[in-house]
Amino acid sequence: MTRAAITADPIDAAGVMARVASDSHGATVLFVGTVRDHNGGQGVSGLDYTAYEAMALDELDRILAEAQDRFAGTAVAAVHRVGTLAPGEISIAVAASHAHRASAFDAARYVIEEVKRRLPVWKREHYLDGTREWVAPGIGAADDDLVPR
Amino acid sequence: MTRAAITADPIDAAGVMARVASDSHGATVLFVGTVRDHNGGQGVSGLDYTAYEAMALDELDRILAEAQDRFAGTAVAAVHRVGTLAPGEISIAVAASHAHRASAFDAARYVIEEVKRRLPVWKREHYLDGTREWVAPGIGAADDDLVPR
Amino acid sequence: MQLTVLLFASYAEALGTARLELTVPERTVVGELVERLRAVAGAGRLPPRPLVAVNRRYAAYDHPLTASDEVAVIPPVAGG
Amino acid sequence: MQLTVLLFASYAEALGTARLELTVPERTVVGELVERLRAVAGAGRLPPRPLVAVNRRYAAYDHPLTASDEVAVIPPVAGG
Repeated sequence: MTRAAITADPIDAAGVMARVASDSHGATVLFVGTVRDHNGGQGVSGLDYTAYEAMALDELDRILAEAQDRFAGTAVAAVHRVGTLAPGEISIAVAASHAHRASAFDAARYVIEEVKRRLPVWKREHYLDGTREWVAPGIGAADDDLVPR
Repeated sequence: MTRAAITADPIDAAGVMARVASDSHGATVLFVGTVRDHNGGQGVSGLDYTAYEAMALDELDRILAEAQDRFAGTAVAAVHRVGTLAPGEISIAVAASHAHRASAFDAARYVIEEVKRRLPVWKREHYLDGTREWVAPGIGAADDDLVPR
Repeated sequence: MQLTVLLFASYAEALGTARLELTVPERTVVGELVERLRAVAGAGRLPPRPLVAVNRRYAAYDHPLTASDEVAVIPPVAGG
Repeated sequence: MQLTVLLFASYAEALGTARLELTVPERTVVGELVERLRAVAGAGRLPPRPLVAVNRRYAAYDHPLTASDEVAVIPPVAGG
């Protein structure tokens, strides 16, 4: 069972949830990120996600391992999409399950926050006026926090 | 579109998520509660959920309205199951969406915490040894916090 | 006045019914209804201050009742 | 030694390629490689301290490089 994936195919969120299902886990949290039809006041018609795929897969796997370490007993899985997406399409799905809800919430939240911070994935937004632009909310400069100790 | 429901039918978690979908909301959080196969060291073969259905529906609707008030711009929906459930079956699904992830997480968490605290629903666990028992993790005594001001 | 009181789950089992008809004085408040309930067989298993809902909302013990109210005694909840 | 440097997204556009072959002295560290990169046409658009990954992990600027390393310069990320 692969718990981390980078895929060019549409993401099946229910399938990601199914990867963490267990009869001993009473709580499952699913986070789904979808393409918004606007950003910073501009209309968005779609976007391209591109990744350093080999590293993104490794880094996503490391993030999931960290989540399982921090929130003992949690099962986690995550899939990130690459390619051209329309508004409403799923760019990422993260699932976390645990016997109890607090850890399921915390683990899912940890994974998405670290993905936003660290995953080598880039997006170029397509605006309604026909222009396109790389969007970079994440960390740009070398950051010692990102270097494994 | 009904955003709160109490149902005797199996819950379709994807359907609950679909109720909060919007192209302007980039983040959706789904919480799913399922029947665990154990509790406090005892094996559980299933359980009965029973509700004061008319009030549970009203109270769930009030909880969702509170979540939308507290986390402005959030869309929320929730469905609670009643009847006899086997381990692995969904007892509750809560979905919250927002333009940004923090509010989607916070709103989903608020709803499930208030459900656990306030929703007039009871469960009787069936143990592997054939016995059955009402389980009551919630508030038992009159609590002024529960009385609307 | 006549009041209908709904019971659920462990309380319904303790009192042997899901529905009680009680005669109480006009202007009875919730707390007085709870005391009146204690005279019913099986009510010894109620906690000192059980939760009460009036017209599908949790109600304070000083909440006054009228004959048309839907009153329910609410066991410790266990939803989710 | 010869090093292959991978470029992505806005950096690949700025330098006009997704892959650079650079000749650097033995025992070059990440920070020295970044300085060497600045001589390449289009590199003026790199920030003062771009993120660098070595063998698919973020690397510190004092990390020493060998010819078999997979080196990548990482633009500000935008996943999720």
